[in-house]
Amino acid sequence: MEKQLFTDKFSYVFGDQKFFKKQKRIALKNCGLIDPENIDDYIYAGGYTALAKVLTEMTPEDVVKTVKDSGLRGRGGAGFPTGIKWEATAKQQNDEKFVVCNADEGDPGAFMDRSIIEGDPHSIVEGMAIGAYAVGASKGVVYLRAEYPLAIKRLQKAIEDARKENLLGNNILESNFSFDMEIRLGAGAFVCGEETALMNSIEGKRGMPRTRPPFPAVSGLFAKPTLLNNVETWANISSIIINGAEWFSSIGVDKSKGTKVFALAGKITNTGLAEIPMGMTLREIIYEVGGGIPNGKKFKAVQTGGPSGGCLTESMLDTKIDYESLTKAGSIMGSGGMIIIDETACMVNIAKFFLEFTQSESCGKCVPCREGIKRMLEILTRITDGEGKTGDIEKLEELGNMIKKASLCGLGQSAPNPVLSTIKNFRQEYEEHVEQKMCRSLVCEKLLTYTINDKCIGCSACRRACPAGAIAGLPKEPHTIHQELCIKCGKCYRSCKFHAIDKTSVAKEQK
Amino acid sequence: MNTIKAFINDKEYTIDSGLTIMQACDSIGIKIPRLCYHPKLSISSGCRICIVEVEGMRNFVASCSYPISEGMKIHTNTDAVRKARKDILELILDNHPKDCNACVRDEVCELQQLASTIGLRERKFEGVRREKYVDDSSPSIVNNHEKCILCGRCVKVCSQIQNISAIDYANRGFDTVIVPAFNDKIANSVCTLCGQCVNVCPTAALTEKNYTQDVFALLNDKTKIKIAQVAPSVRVAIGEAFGIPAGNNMEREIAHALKLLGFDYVFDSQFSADLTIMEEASELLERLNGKGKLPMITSCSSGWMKALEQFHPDLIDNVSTCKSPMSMMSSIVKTYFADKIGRKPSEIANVAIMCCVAKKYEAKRPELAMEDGTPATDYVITTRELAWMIKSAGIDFKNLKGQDFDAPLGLSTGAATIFGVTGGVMEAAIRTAYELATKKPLENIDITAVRGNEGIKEGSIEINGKEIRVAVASGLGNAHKLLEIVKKDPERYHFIEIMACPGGCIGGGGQPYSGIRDLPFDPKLVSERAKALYKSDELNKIRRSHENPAIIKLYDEFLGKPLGEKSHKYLHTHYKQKFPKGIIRKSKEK
Amino acid sequence: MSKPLSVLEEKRKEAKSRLEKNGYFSDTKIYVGMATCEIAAGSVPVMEVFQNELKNEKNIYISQKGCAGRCNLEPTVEIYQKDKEPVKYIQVTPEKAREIIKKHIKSGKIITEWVGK
Amino acid sequence: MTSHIHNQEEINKQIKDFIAEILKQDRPDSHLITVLHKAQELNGYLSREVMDLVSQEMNIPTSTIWGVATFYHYFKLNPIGKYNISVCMGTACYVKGASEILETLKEELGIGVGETTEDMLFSMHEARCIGACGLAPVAMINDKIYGELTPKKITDIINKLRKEEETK
Repeated sequence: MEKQLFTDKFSYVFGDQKFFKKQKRIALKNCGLIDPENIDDYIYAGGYTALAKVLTEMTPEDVVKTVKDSGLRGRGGAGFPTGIKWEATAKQQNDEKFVVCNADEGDPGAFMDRSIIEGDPHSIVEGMAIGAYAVGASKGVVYLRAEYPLAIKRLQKAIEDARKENLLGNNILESNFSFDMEIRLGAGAFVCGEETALMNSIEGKRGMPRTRPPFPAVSGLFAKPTLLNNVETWANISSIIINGAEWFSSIGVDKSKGTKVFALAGKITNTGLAEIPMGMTLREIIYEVGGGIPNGKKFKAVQTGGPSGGCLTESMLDTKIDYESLTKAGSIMGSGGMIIIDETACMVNIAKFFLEFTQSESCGKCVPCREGIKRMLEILTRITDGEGKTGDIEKLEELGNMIKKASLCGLGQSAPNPVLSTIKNFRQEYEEHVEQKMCRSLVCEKLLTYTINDKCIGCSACRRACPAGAIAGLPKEPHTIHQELCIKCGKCYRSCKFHAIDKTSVAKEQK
Repeated sequence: MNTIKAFINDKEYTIDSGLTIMQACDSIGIKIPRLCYHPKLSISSGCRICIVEVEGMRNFVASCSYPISEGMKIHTNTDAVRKARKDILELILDNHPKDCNACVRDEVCELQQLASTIGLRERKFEGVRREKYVDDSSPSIVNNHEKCILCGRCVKVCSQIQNISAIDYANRGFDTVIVPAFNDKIANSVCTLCGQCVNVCPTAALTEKNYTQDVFALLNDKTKIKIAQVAPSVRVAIGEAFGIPAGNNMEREIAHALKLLGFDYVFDSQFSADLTIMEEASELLERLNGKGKLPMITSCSSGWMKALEQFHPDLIDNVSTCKSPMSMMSSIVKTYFADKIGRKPSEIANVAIMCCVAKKYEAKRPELAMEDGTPATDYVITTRELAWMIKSAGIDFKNLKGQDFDAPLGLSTGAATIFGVTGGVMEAAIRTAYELATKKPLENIDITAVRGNEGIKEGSIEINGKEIRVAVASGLGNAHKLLEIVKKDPERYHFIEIMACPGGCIGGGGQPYSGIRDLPFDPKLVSERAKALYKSDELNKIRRSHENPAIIKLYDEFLGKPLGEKSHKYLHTHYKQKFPKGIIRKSKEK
Repeated sequence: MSKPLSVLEEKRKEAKSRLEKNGYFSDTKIYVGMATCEIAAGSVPVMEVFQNELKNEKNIYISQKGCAGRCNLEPTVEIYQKDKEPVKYIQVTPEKAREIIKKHIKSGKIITEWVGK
Repeated sequence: MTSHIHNQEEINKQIKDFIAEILKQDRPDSHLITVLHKAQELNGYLSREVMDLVSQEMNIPTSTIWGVATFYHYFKLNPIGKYNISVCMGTACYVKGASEILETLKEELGIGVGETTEDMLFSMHEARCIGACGLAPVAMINDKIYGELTPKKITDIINKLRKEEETK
């Protein structure tokens, strides 16, 4: 097969030069180009060649070596070298081993896994079959979110079709290798994206993480050696086998090879999925692939890595996208969520949003995460409610740093990141909230003052909406808000159809 | 055994390989603070109190689960670790009531002790707390959610040791609670009230239902004759609550203390244990002769009886109809003894001091009530509760002269003493059954096959040329395992003893918190208690129940003969299936 | 032994002939985005329009496809015609679909204002 | 009412049959979540009776089942309304005003998150990202996704559904 790749095909098919030209599509190579429910389409496009190739001309050791040499790292979040996992699992002596696909895509705002399974499900089946061959597993499990009914349906069909074509099952393609797989559904728990929690969930238990060691490669699913990779990682495998380790490692930078799919969301012109080669800068992806910030607003921050990640500022836009650089800048690669935040957003509020998420998703097993994140959230809530006290920011830092170092699993170990990184980069905004009771972005309702401007036509909608009876005015005459009665609920603002209510936030006198 | 070299706090040590960091540190005399860890239960590493620093690792490491390896450099006491432990403990305490002085576990609380060890001196965080919710639906166990720190020991002991799974974690994150299925009350659950969860709980989240105030009130009631009875295993454990080393038999001090508390008569449940043996051995012989189902299973453990009704209703006919020694005593006191002192049963109040919380439930079983419907046993208090009452009444327990139990229901044999330990009922029953059946003395009355700490034991004895096969299980998890075998092979055994608590009554759910500096329900401790009971048996001149002169007299004067009409009326009972039906998880094969 | 590869080659031939039978190699191919996001944006009725209005046409192949990643432009429809550059229509509605059939498919006139750049 | 009872028997039978198939496989306990999904699909939510049935059929203690059912958001322990509204609270939606949508719904329906209106018409839940970020903010009502919502748009949708019900 030709090494000249898929990307050109995308800009050819879709036009959209700006969006596609800088991308390099490996994991998404078929997404949007083939019929995902037709195995013939996949096979005709070159599918399953990689599987046939390893079964024909490669030993399991060759396959492990290729993956190792390629420099591929886990695309689910932590970025652990994939080949090392494969090697460790292959090394185990056991009559039963598993390969598992983590498709419990949980980061709010990331949906590349869904897109891959919906657009190219056979790439996962093929990748896992190759992995199983390499490590000596005969069973595979895809742990898939129940909230993705279409992905479930398509993957199920792909598995059944592959069985019919003897691409799964006994003696695949008339070789000695036998492998089959099944789908297990998640049930809505973010923590199940953590590999040990995920395995507990597959075992039918509460999705609470296990302590490590033992690592899954030694004792994983049903206490058997288990190779666990995420969807995007598995989707890279067939291309690596076809094109070779050298080809893959020629893409990207230093310790981060290949590409990464990002879900661009938030205040950005081109929302969507983009697969970019490692080493591209944040600026390139935001302003070129993503088309910049819409509505003439100013860029404020970019949040990467989902609820485990951090917020990076304007001055960091030339950071290269690779595991090490992002970590150094104070965020993480994570699973590839990229939320662009413009000047209308309050960073304290953003941090609170992420912390609310992790707090409600904490499994409750370990104390730092269960109790500590709750306390952090309480502190953040009082800060955004205008009740912050001097010393609160320091308490957030103390708790945050302890939780990072003492929690049992990755969820707790990374949950404080959005708070810590916003404190680091936007400390002044925090201080304004705490000391001056002010939210410059006009987001934190309790810190706002609502006033009625001269656009008011006296329709009384706001007066009726106000639960505190704080608005007075005769019909058809401009109304006024009695500040001492106002409880800052914002209902008047939402009820006004004439833009007659202004929100302001000014520094209060320091106490 | 292989060894490795590792550095702990900058000193090099040679350590057995295969240990966790915590075990390794224990072995060199450094006890890392810990909370959720329990050596008999699976490790969850949830509390994070036992964290240490390991060079080269980004995060702290939970020492309870992390294996030590060659060349590892471990620091157990750095500023960072100490500070993090303090923060973690504070987070636990922030979600816990601040009413230590008003708490039943004041001074015997592991959490309180830990706070002192860690040196928590300021409180920085605070915030909302778990909702107040007290489940006191059962007569035995109270679950106070507010005090729960979610360490999970109770869940594990209930599922891993007892295989009952009455409680589990529900909800998640900050809303996590430990509850019976469907948030039901304990009384409506499959809980057998064995109280092992109480034993392992580090706080007052799970406690026995406390009846000490009722008993104090009773003792001040001049209209009642107040009668106490004391279970065998109470006497070898209560000392621990007063700082006396485990393994001392304090029966004379207990009898003395109870008198000082105001009881009119202090009797011994060992007397009724002898009585139980008379009835049970006779019942066994009857069944061996074809009257009734085999194998016969003992019925003196109240937790086991509730487990029978909910988990093994198909075995109800196999269980001896004998009441427990406690209930036999209460029954005899309110009939035979009441007659003797010329009082009406209603004028008498029975207080049983037991090692057990399930006995509180047994006392309230309607089928054990007197003819007028009042309970035979008015109150049951645990060893712990009695210890507190003694302290509260200002009695100098350690320095008491001691006195005997009152006659006639205070006299007992060595066979009765060993009721408190797993295998003891079996051993006592064999001693009597053999001699009743063969009319010959049993040569060696120490039946060692049924002694020892193993969860399941078996043995056999020849009676009149017939091999009688027996088995003993302690801990309900082991009981389930044994009964699984019995259900597959009903002929395998003739007689089975089952005790709900691991180790038997000495490991009961009402025993003193076994020294908060050590571990609750420490296996070593249980064997110390057992040794003390066997020693008392050995020292007793009479070691066969049927040789107890007071028992012989009781039959002469009142009961007639074992299994006679009066025995049936006062000493036997019946059981029936109860719901919800329990599920026994199959023991993992392969 | 080159077995698995040759077995797969056979399968590929079979796949091709099945595709051929289903009209895969028609002169006009229409791909409608049918991922969750596309469906959320309204691609199901768009698909129905193409299927219903073109069901009697020969030499036209209609297929679903996954998401190419351009969320804010969905639903998208690509039209491939022999010897011509593919055309991508964005934010297609059933009404637009009917127009596309009328003007583009049947009369060869690309509706440039609906084409994504 | 008899039809209801009959229906429940039918549901129970289907659950039992489903479990019987599961029990033939390796490690049947591991299928608990699969079974609960099926039970919820058939019964609408996980009632106590249904969980009891699963417990007896699979030989798994009820406390374990309760622990699992309460751990996962997906399992509903109470009957839900005819229209089950999931407001996406993913980051993209949040940044684009999902909380305003949620507030509007709370006011409009008079219920909180996880609750159902008295007329059993609407239930409201927060959802994790449902993967329609391009249309943020979005909400899902039963299987249908509504995108680019505004407070007014969501109010209109609710009123439309109410009207449909009235005319039925």
